[in-house]
Amino acid sequence: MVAGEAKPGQFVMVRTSGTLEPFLNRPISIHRIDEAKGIIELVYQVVGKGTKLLSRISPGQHLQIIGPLGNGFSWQTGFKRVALVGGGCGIAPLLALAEKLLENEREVYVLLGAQTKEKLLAAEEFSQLGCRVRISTDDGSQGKKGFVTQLLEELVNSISLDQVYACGPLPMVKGLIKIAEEKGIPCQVSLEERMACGVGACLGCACPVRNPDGTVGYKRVCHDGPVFDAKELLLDNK
Amino acid sequence: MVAGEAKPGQFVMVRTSGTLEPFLNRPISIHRIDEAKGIIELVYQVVGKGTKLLSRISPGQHLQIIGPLGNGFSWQTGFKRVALVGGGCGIAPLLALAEKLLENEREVYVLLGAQTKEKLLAAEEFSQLGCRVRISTDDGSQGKKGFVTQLLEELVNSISLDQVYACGPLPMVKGLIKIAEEKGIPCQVSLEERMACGVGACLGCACPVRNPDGTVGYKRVCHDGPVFDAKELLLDNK
Amino acid sequence: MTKGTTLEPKPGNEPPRIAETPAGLLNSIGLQNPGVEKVISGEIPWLRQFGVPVIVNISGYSVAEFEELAARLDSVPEVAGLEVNISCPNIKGGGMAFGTDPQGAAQVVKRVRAKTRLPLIVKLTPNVTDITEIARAVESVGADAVSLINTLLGMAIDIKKRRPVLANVMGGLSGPAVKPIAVRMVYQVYRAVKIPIIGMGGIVSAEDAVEFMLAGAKAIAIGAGNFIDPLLPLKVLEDLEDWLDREGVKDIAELTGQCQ
Amino acid sequence: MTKGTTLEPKPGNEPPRIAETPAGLLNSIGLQNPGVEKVISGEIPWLRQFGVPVIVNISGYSVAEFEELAARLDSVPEVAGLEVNISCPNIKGGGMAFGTDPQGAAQVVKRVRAKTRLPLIVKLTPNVTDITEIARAVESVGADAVSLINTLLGMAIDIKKRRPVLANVMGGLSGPAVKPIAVRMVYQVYRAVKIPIIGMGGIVSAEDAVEFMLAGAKAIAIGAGNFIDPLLPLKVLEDLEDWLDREGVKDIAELTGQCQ
Ligand SMILES: Cc1cc2nc3c(=O)[nH]c(=O)nc-3n(C[C@H](O)[C@H](O)[C@H](O)COP(=O)(O)OP(=O)(O)OC[C@H]3O[C@@H](n4cnc5c(N)ncnc54)[C@H](O)[C@@H]3O)c2cc1C
Ligand SMILES: Cc1cc2nc3c(=O)[nH]c(=O)nc-3n(C[C@H](O)[C@H](O)[C@H](O)COP(=O)(O)OP(=O)(O)OC[C@H]3O[C@@H](n4cnc5c(N)ncnc54)[C@H](O)[C@@H]3O)c2cc1C
Ligand SMILES: Cc1cc2nc3c(=O)[nH]c(=O)nc-3n(C[C@H](O)[C@H](O)[C@H](O)COP(=O)(O)O)c2cc1C
Ligand SMILES: Cc1cc2nc3c(=O)[nH]c(=O)nc-3n(C[C@H](O)[C@H](O)[C@H](O)COP(=O)(O)O)c2cc1C
Ligand code: FES
Ligand code: FES
Repeated sequence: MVAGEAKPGQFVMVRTSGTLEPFLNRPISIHRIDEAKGIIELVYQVVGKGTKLLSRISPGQHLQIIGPLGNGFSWQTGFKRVALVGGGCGIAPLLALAEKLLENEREVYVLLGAQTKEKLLAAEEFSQLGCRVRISTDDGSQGKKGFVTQLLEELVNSISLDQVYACGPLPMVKGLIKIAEEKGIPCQVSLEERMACGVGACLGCACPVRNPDGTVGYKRVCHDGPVFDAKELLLDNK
Repeated sequence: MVAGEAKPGQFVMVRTSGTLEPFLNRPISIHRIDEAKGIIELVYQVVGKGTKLLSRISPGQHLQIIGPLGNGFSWQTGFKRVALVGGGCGIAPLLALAEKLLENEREVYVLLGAQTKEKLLAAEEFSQLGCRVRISTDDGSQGKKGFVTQLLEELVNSISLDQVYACGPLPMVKGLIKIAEEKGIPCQVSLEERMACGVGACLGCACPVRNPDGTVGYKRVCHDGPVFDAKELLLDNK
Repeated sequence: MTKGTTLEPKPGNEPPRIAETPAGLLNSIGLQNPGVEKVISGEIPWLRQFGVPVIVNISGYSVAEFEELAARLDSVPEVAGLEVNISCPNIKGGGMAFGTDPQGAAQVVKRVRAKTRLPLIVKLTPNVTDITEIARAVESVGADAVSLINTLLGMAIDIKKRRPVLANVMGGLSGPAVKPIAVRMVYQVYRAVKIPIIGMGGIVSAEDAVEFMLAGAKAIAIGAGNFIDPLLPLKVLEDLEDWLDREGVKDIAELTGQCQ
Repeated sequence: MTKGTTLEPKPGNEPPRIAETPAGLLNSIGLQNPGVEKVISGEIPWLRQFGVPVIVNISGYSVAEFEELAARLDSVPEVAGLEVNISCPNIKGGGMAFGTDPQGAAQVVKRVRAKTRLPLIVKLTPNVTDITEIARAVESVGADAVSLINTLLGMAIDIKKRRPVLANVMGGLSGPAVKPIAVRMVYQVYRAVKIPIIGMGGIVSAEDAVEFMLAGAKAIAIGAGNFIDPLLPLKVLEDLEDWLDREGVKDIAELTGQCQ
């Protein structure tokens, strides 16, 4: 059901326990979509109690999820060359995107960053799809030592891109937006914010944006996002 | 560890989840003690969310328990003939007691009551130990149709007993106390009360008693009980 | 029931606006809304399609604002009632300040009452020493019902950053964690006033709903429970019907206040 | 710290006295205690063996009772301080009634102050509109410290029996559920008074303890957390030391009030 409707960049809200604690569902991106089999894959990192509980469920156990939610990434038929840039678990939603983009013979560059080799997600899968994968790790244990922003800097200096897609920790995303902006490359970013409902009802996941009329306001990461055009975002205070 | 120290009639406080909900530990009687192997067995009925969570743990999974707690049943070397009367999950602690009592060639009558045959606990085990087992079920699906109080009534009218041990729902326990009192048979009962700490600290599990000096007061079911001499209890308002 | 509506458009508070807490959450949305004019021209016509009575939840920073809101909404045919929110902990100066003082509460309700013939539900805050005092005060000046409880003022601290989790420092606590407080207040208010009570605070199941009704509520509402599952209200309704059948209760109204 | 001590022996409330709630519990123990004379002759000498300072938590039904309790305990050499409990929700007439009114609270503390040279900790109730008012009132009449929060008044209903779960109808809510309220109150009181704060309410981990200290507590206490594990306080202490090491905090006192 979810798989049939899901688009890359969307997410699901996952209930991590059968009790009232933890109380809120956890937003997790759709990592891979297999429409034929009706399967979606999720990838997550254990950071707190919700993800810890998730990691303890046994194979075959049912999970309550709500989704697919959010808007997802978008692309135009004219796009030839795009870069997908992901850091940490921000890599998760990019695989489904890469699969979609490759359906139309595009050149897909994938720049992945992680703290260490062990924490690097899905590099193999991107290569197998036919993406041009470049890697950086904070400690140099795989690929280039340093941040993934440097990989994008190098890429935009060597070739021209139609679009950058970015997902990851906020400082990284801000860095990527700056690089893309300087070269005038359109950039879509997927944001994270604490969520309660995940469906646009509670106004909990506010993100400051510049409205088309120039005024400033808030959009909902869960419903108006999580993917935003970098141009509308006001991330300076964050 | 627990097995080495445990006495029949004692209980443990079991943590049913790894989260803050349900918040309190659950009191469960020690059903069987295998000192040699260092094992205690627990038997429980699923009634609410704590026991439901318990029923979902997988074999081999560790549980946090505190115990053994409480005072346990007591007996005198002179006792020849005793009756153990249990209803519902009140049967649970009686098996460990039967095993102990039989170490000294006593005649142990075991009267078991349950709503239906399916809900009847441990009847086989008592028989195998060599107890004289009599059964009643509310619906007559096994043994005599009716309440276990009737079985005790019949027993005390046919033979003399040195001691009655009772455990089960309050109305049943009150009935049993009355029967034993009429015949002048000493009676020990194991009580249930809502508990928070289980170790005597919070004064949450109060039970009204008559003090030796004639005054009325409260004792702690978890620490001064759960086993009480029927004579000291004031169950009338309950 | 609409979200909190104010006279002017309100951007709401800065994010983060949500902090999870044991069996509950803190929120500091800060009444983000497009202002009463847009609610009248945009949201209310849209709500009409569902064919349910529209109750508008109104918040003001001054008594005059409450009056003005009531006056404007009084003439909107789709509006079936007003919920006067004198209990929002997330806005400075206004909101909760009115709801924590019997005189202040009565003043707001009295002046709103004079501006509208619409039924008035007054939403009470639990952040008070004696909620029955406030309930009696608003009853005496013409409230048609009270709803309780709004959120409890709370706070969470990010110990790594040594900063409040919420950008707004404090927020409103709701969810199952507060249920015992809400049930107690409904029980107390039921004994203090004659007008009906709408009960809320931590309801996530039909059993919870029954608990509020036995305490004294005539109707119930679900806030945070929607975050477990957006379809929870429907599930609770279904389970409630099953429960009534099982217990042989013919009319749900029999339950109200039946806790002895 | 002893349990609540009163002038006369108190049998406590009827059972059931405990009701579990989401991430917390309600209790209505009702100050069961043998009375101050037995505490002096029996419990205090027994506590001496542990070599820790004994603080006696005192509760009275009238100001005179509080005075009398203070006077008697003043001359007991083992007693290192008194905690004046003006916030127990579980006894009628006395207890919380004093703690919900700044004048009442100040009166009790002033009169107790006159009867003893012992350090006075005043335990505050969260069941008030503005806890800073009460804190300031007791500081101004000589309290040496405040401890907060006591339990929140709550209630649970057994829907099968249509009766309150607790025989005493209402009880005091504590445990993790109330932590956001407790942290908020510590934060507010820290900004209102100069005397030290002992923080409590839902602490079950070292992280929780740090949260209270950052909010403004100089010391913390654990109530309901003991019910998860009677050794929890020791575990929290150990984890706290590890945490301080990891974060490079040399002196735990640095944390107090450091939430910006
Ligand atoms: C749209 C979206 C997609 C995401 N996709 C993925 C993914 O595919 N894989 C993955 O590993 N992680 C993903 N995350 C992050 C993931 O939601 C958090 O790691 C997770 O919620 C942490 O929960 P916890 O209970 O383990 O941590 P805790 O710190 O105990 O959580 C406490 C509260 O904070 C919230 N929270 C904590 N961290 C985050 C965060 N980074 N973003 C939003 N809320 C947070 C939790 O949801 C919860 O409400 C995504 C986040 C968003 C918003
Ligand atoms: C000393 C003692 C020994 C026990 N031994 C056994 C046993 O061996 N096997 C068994 O199946 N049951 C036993 N019980 C009963 C068992 O503790 C309850 O069935 C269990 O606590 C229910 O928890 P729950 O979460 O499933 O139910 P819920 O109704 O969700 O529990 C809510 C709260 O009420 C308390 N509670 C509910 N029922 C009881 C009860 N009957 N007695 C005390 N507290 C209760 C729970 O502990 C919890 O705090 C014993 C009780 C006591 C006091
Ligand atoms: C995210 C969120 C937003 C809320 N906004 C409003 C509001 O605008 N007006 C209002 O009267 N109450 C508001 N409330 C309070 C709820 O209506 C309700 O009174 C409270 O949350 C307790 O119920 P619950 O535990 O079911 O959430 C809000 C609650 C939450 C969680
Ligand atoms: C079972 C129980 C008994 C309590 N008895 C007292 C008491 O006698 N005197 C007192 O000042 N506080 C008493 N309290 C309140 C606690 O000291 C504490 O203020 C409150 O429970 C909040 O902390 P917690 O969430 O860690 O339990 C009691 C709390 C519980 C749960
Ligand atoms: S999480 Fe509720 S609006 Fe986004
Ligand atoms: S449960 Fe705490 S004293 Fe018995």
